[in-house]
Amino acid sequence: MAKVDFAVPELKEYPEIPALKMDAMAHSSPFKSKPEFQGPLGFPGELVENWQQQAIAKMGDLLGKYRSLRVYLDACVKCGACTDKCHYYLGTHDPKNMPVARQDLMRKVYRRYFTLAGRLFPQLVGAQDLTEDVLSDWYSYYHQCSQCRRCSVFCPYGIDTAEISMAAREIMDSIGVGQKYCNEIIAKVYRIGNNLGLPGPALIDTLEGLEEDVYDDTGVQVRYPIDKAGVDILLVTPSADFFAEPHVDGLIGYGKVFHEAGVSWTFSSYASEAANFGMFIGSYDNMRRLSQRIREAAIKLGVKRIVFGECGHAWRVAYNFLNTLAGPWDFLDPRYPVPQHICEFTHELIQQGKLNLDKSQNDDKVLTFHDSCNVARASRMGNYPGGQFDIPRAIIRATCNHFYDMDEETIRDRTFCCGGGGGLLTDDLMELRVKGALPRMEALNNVMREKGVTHMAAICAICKSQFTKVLPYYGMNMDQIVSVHQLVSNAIVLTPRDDDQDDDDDSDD
Amino acid sequence: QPTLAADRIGEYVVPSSRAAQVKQCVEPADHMRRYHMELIQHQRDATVRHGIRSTKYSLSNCISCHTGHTAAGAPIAINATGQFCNACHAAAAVTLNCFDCHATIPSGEGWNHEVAQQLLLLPPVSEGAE
Amino acid sequence: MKRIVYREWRIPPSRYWSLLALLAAVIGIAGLSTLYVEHHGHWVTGMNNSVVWGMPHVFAVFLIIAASGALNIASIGTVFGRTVYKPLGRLSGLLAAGLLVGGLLILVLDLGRPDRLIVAMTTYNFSSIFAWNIFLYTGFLAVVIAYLWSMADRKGWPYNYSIGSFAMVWRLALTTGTGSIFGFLVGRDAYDTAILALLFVAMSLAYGLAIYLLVLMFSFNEDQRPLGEVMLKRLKNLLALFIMVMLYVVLVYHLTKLYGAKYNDIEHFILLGGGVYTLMFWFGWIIIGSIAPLVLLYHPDYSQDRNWIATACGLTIAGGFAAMYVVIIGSQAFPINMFPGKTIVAFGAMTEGNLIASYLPSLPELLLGIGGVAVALFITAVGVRVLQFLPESLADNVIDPHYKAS
Amino acid sequence: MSFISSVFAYLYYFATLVLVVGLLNKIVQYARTPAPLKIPTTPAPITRTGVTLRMLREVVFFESLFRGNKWTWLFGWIFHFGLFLVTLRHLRYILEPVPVVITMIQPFGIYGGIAMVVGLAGLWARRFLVDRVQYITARSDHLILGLIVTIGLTGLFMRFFMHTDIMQVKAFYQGLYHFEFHLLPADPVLLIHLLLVAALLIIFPYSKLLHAPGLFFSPTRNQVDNARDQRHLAPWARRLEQQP
Amino acid sequence: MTYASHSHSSPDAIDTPDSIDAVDTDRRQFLHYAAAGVATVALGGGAVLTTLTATAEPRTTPVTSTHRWGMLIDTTKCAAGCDACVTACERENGLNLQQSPTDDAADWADQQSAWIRKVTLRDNLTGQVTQLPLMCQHCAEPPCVDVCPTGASFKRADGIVMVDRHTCIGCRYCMMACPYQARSFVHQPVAQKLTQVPRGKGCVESCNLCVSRRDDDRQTSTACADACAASGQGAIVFGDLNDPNSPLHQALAQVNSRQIRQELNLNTGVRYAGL
Ligand code: HEC
Ligand code: HEC
Ligand code: HEC
Ligand code: HEM
Ligand code: HEM
Ligand code: SF4
Ligand code: SF4
Ligand code: SF4
Ligand code: SF4
Ligand code: SF4
Ligand code: SF4
Repeated sequence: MAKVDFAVPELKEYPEIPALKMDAMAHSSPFKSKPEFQGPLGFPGELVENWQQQAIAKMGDLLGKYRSLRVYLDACVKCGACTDKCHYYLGTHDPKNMPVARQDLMRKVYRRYFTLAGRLFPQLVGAQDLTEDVLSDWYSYYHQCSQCRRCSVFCPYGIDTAEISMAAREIMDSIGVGQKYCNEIIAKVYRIGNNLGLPGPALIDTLEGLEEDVYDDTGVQVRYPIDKAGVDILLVTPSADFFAEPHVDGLIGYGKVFHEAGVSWTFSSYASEAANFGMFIGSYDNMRRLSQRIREAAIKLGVKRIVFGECGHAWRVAYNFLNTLAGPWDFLDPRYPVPQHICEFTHELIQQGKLNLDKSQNDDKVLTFHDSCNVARASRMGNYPGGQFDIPRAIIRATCNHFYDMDEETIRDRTFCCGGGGGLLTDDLMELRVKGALPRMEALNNVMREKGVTHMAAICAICKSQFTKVLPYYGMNMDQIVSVHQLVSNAIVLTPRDDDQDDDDDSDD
Repeated sequence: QPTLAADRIGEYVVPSSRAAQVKQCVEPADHMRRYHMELIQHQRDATVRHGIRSTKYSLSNCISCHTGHTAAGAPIAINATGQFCNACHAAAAVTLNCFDCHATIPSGEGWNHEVAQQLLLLPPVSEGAE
Repeated sequence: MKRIVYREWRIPPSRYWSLLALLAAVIGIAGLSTLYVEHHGHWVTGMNNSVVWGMPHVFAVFLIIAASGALNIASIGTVFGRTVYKPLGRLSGLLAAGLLVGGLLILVLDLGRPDRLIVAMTTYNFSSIFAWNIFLYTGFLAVVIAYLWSMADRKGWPYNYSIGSFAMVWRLALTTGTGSIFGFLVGRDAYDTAILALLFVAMSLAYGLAIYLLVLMFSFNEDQRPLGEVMLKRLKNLLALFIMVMLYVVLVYHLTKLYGAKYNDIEHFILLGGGVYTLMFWFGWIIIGSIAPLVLLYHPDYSQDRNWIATACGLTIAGGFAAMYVVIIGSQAFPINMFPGKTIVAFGAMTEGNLIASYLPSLPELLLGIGGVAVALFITAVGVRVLQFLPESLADNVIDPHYKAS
Repeated sequence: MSFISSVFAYLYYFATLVLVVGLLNKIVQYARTPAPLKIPTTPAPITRTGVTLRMLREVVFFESLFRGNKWTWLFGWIFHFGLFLVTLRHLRYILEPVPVVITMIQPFGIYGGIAMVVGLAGLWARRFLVDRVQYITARSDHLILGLIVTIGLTGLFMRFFMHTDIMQVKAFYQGLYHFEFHLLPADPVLLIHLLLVAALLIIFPYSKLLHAPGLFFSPTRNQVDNARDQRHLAPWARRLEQQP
Repeated sequence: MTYASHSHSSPDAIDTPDSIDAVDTDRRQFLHYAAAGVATVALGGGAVLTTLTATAEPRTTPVTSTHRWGMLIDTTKCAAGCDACVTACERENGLNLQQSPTDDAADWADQQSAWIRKVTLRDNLTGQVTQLPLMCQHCAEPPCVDVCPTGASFKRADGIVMVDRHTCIGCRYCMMACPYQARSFVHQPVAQKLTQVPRGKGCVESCNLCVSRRDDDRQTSTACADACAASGQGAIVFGDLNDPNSPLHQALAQVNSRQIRQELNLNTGVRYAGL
């Protein structure tokens, strides 16, 4: 891997809107996907012969299928409100990382081929043919968008650059220009069941190990069942939860919560992945195929409810798309929303007083919370708008004594992406990831200095992985990032059960 | 085939007003249409501030000349619906507050009124004759 | 120094919208009553050719001087360098702007011809203190906005001190100007003294702060933000100080008036024989509006209790209205002393025994005045919700880094 | 003069046609294009009424823009509000009888005209002064701003300096309803004003001015956040579902 | 512009029974003066083609400070129970067309417009009762003009203080400022008005020395003065303070007169004798 040398940006006390630095990130683009990863997703292996026509045709196809694309390519007035909102622009200073400029990469092609003005007066309206240079720009800059939707919040028309970069990626895929990281992973899910390519037996191993660890720690037998049919709940969680730090601490927490709730539950080795990378490449088909695995698993295991673990993008697909892609869910228990977030589950228990939480267990930490972008801006928890902000915070407050929010401009729906979302969590984009994390790092740095914050909790696998990687670049510690359910796990006072001594007999009703 | 319709200046002059019998306004009607507000505004300041009571652009004079009359010869308020001022202003969505204060028919004593008196003595113009 | 973190006011939407709806309803009613007055003419109010300024002016003048007083908090922070007051600056500016707009709106809507507002904005008579006041008021708004900008935008920080000082000068000019509206009326005995301007400055400090404190306590309470004892104690003591200053100026005012023999009659009227006005003066302004709050603010127990502090603020404000009523209406009700040594037996339609002009506020004018208050609060409520005016916390350890819990 | 009047008459028929057909075409296109997935930008309202309110706030107050950029918001809002008032005021030329509200709004329309130009000036200045905005500005952006500013300035010029014969202008437009061609006043300023307005009407459906209808069709703003309660399926996605 | 107060004649002169004659003299002088005035003013403005006034023309040139209009009111002549001047003013200016919008007579008394008031005074020491009409004093240094924010209150070059009701916003500050309570606010819509005296709701008005008469050189007096003379009292003498030959000037020379609230130094155009 060719390591690029780059300067880690300096953390400032107040966010600054940088001056433009032309083409600062033109060199940044991820590895291209190989034919063997393209095939299983239904994409051509490499750049097709008549790629221009095909790309335009695909674009026309998408324009007819997605109102978002159609409207957003027309509606932008170049007001500039979004220009300083993207963390990649703030971190890299590259003007093409301003959301509107990113859209314009596609808009100029759209204008050229699909609008009267662009056909007649290309210069006047900034229309341009789809040339190789343009394609290379596309590849580069549409892979510098983490689809975090921060730009959409501030755009007067809600123009969502994520929609456009998804479309761009789909168009590129359709002519054989795919991104290695995403496509390889999707192929892996199709083959094995999860992003990390952990086969069933490996999972079982890991989970048994966890059960022992927890037992050693607490003296209480907490179960982490997998592929157990006839239980109430199917827990779908990002595969990182199975072994990476700090993810796995969260997973331990889920188990403890279920244990306390006294419900029966299971993982599925077939649907052992919550994340759905089909969204990143904007492919409805692939997103649907991935989602269907969950449906199949739920039917096969005969569960009554589906709960998702801590993962931002996964939760977006689950909350907003699952019903569309893999519904209807009429065979599940209608008393519960489908799916539910583990935080919703835990929060409800806390409210009902069913969890015995000892806050002092987290007294070694002063916490803040990172709203993961897809949870904050593309989904919800609970039964009112904004529940996704309050519920995780409520859980944190219930599990620890010291909590401070970061700057208001950098949290809730204005939260900054961790810098690694949208299929960019790959080492070949390290420079982008580090620079893109700048706004979040600044806000974190400020609360660390002013409020003495030591740890940042998150509910997204990508955020956690990204921060573990990136924090050290900014002189912080990789273990400053924690899972929310890790806090729960620490604080929870487990109730011993009869079967604690009795390893194998779990007689659930 | 649409044709260019003739556009008549002076079409708003009320037939039963004295103006109907006079050939011209105090300025060419085309100019009056565009600038009457400025003329009377200017006159207004001249009168109030400097005591100039010339009648050429005076509002009372406009009213004297442009008020319509009933068949019986009684003057009709100039801002009444369809009357001279109102006909245009309703169409042009202009609201005047002039007539909060200014008499809408010539009335009262004094030299202004003498002008009005003389106008009143004129035989009312029969309706429709134009 | 620690950064002060400001946050939008985030009380639950239902509460927020009900608050706005309530204020909007009050404003709406005021709007309707204004239309009513404009349609019928001012005969439906209590005002007449003797008492030409009534309830609307009581409210308007009160709000305008309170606006100046509300900005005083920001001045203390910026100009006098009392950093403890800095976090209060933004709200102070917002409240000042709101109060001023509320007051001006009342004034404008009470005009005989509000439709000619544009005339007032475009033709000026520069010998009129009133015309200067139009500049002072609109300028005040501009200055406050610049001031807020210099407090909120980092680019503005370097200018904060200069803008702040300018704002303070402007503020004093504004209150002085408002006082002079009355002070320059040589024809009326109750006015005609420069001390009136001073009195207005003193009143503005007290009333502005009282309103500020109430708003601060309410908004912090609703949003569950910490408002520490240290801050509250400072503000409370400041309020007490301002009330005493005001009392002192009132004393001086009446002493100077009593000194000049020609003012004996009006002094007698206000202080002794003026019926409702005397009552308003002693009971409203002095006892309820000054002494009682002072007692509360210095009482060893009551002064520790937030409810009593709020009550003190409320009383001060009530006293303020009484004060305005006495100053504005009382002084007009007393007949002009045109013929020294002679008693007016008949004055046109007014005949003997009826020479004290009658004035009874009517409902529409009262509603208009209340509407102005609602406008001020409405602006404030919207402002704190959409922009970052309120500091996140005024807890003792936040405002004072050296604070130690004892 | 009668020649010019005829030219304008035909021009306005044409411009109106382009505007109406072009705009309808776009609106139908937007309405027909499905939004296959639920993508409201959250926190989004969870009821239809809530969405209507959100949309209303966006249209009336430019809420998102307010959060996004205060200066742009300020000028943008001043411009649009001014434009709105001016448009209402202009209804007097094309409506007979003139509704009472339109009559009452007249004086405000003039301030609206001034505000509109001030707002545009601010917006235009930004295109030169802010490097980011300069970067994203195309020639057409300047052109549209220039067009509207000129319309505004000629209008104001007529209002304050060179009055035109409004009755005749009105007669001209009233005449167009019945294919009667009336004369336009022979005022160059008026003719420029009207010419540019016609240009504006023509480019409307083919330019970024589509933001006005576009906003109403923006899925991130007009969708209800109820994905878990109601299955949302686009027609083409349903077809996908039927072929296994 | 200043001029000395005249105090040549003794106060007793005022009470002499031949004061009626004095009025007659005044009248004659008035007429004489008027004739001269008409003769000296050019009859310009022939440009108006619709002119219907065949004889003298109203003024076509701006007023100048050549004149300063004023009055002398001899309170000793003002009769108890008489209010002819008030009635005349009301008729002249259409104030008699005012209609009470309210049933409350006391309220209406306070709210209706009064350009001139009949005032009765009793001396605190002697108990002597004095009658006088009180209207705008046409101050040379008018406080009402100083305070008016829009400049609607103004002083014409010929000394008449009046309100330009096109720019008056109805703020009533001038009423606060006037030391004589000479101004009225129109509290109700005006249904009937005279062509010559437009007046309407929401503006302030006051005596304007019958201004439209002033701009017509055929007119030499005010309605109130005429009425007082006609009633036989002749307590009001109207004229030009600047013209040493004017009857007003001569009358001032004969009686001891003063300004009301002289201490304010407003240099009023209306002077009172016998006060
Ligand atoms: C001698 C009587 C007379 C007086 C006085 C007079 N006008 Fe006219 N006015 C006329 C006549 C006659 C016409 C029609 C002229 C024509 O048809 O060319 C007219 C036409 C007009 C028109 C154009 C109406 C139309 O239908 O096009 C306006 C506007 C107008 N007058 C306003 C005024 C104003 C304002 C004043 C006062 C300053 C005034 N007039 C004074 C006689 C008069
Ligand atoms: C509140 C009352 C009021 C309103 C409203 C008003 N005027 Fe007047 N106007 C007056 C008075 C009073 C005079 C007479 C002043 C005088 O006699 O010196 C006058 C005089 C005039 C004169 C000079 C006298 C004449 O007859 O020519 C003109 C012209 C005039 N006004 C025009 C207008 C116009 C135009 C409007 C409406 C836009 C208007 N006025 C609205 C009160 C008013
Ligand atoms: C030919 C039609 C016509 C007639 C007749 C007419 N007006 Fe107008 N007037 C207009 C138009 C059109 C305007 C509005 C111009 C504008 O809105 O810019 C106007 C405006 C005015 C204004 C200015 C109003 C304002 O608020 O700016 C005054 C004053 C006025 N007219 C007085 C009169 C009077 C008085 C008469 C009757 C004697 C009269 N007009 C008759 C067409 C007419
Ligand atoms: C529903 C109605 C409309 C809404 C909600 C709306 C909203 C907006 C918003 C939020 C902006 C961005 C901020 C700005 O730059 O001002 C904008 C820009 C703009 N709008 Fe509108 N608009 C509407 C109608 C119109 C119409 C009818 C026009 C036509 C004349 C128009 C012309 C413009 C122009 C020219 C700009 C770009 C300004 C620039 O270049 O900076 N808008 N609009
Ligand atoms: C059918 C189309 C239009 C017609 C017939 C028209 C006509 C006119 C006329 C006659 C005036 C002069 C008003 C006066 O003298 O009082 C005017 C003013 C004005 N026009 Fe237009 N106009 C049209 C469209 C527009 C549009 C689309 C805009 C803005 C984008 C606009 C902006 C203005 C402005 C700002 C003024 C000055 C303020 C005012 O008087 O309202 N006009 N217009
Ligand atoms: S979606 Fe996020 S990453 Fe993409 S352009 Fe917008 S702000 Fe930048
Ligand atoms: S905020 Fe929206 S309309 Fe404005 S430039 Fe960005 S994408 Fe375009
Ligand atoms: S008319 Fe003459 S006598 Fe009668 S009240 Fe008037 S001034 Fe006095
Ligand atoms: S008497 Fe009053 S209204 Fe008259 S000029 Fe003097 S101050 Fe003005
Ligand atoms: S009421 Fe009219 S004349 Fe009097 S001060 Fe106000 S604006 Fe001037
Ligand atoms: S001078 Fe004329 S206006 Fe003045 S009081 Fe006498 S009659 Fe009335």
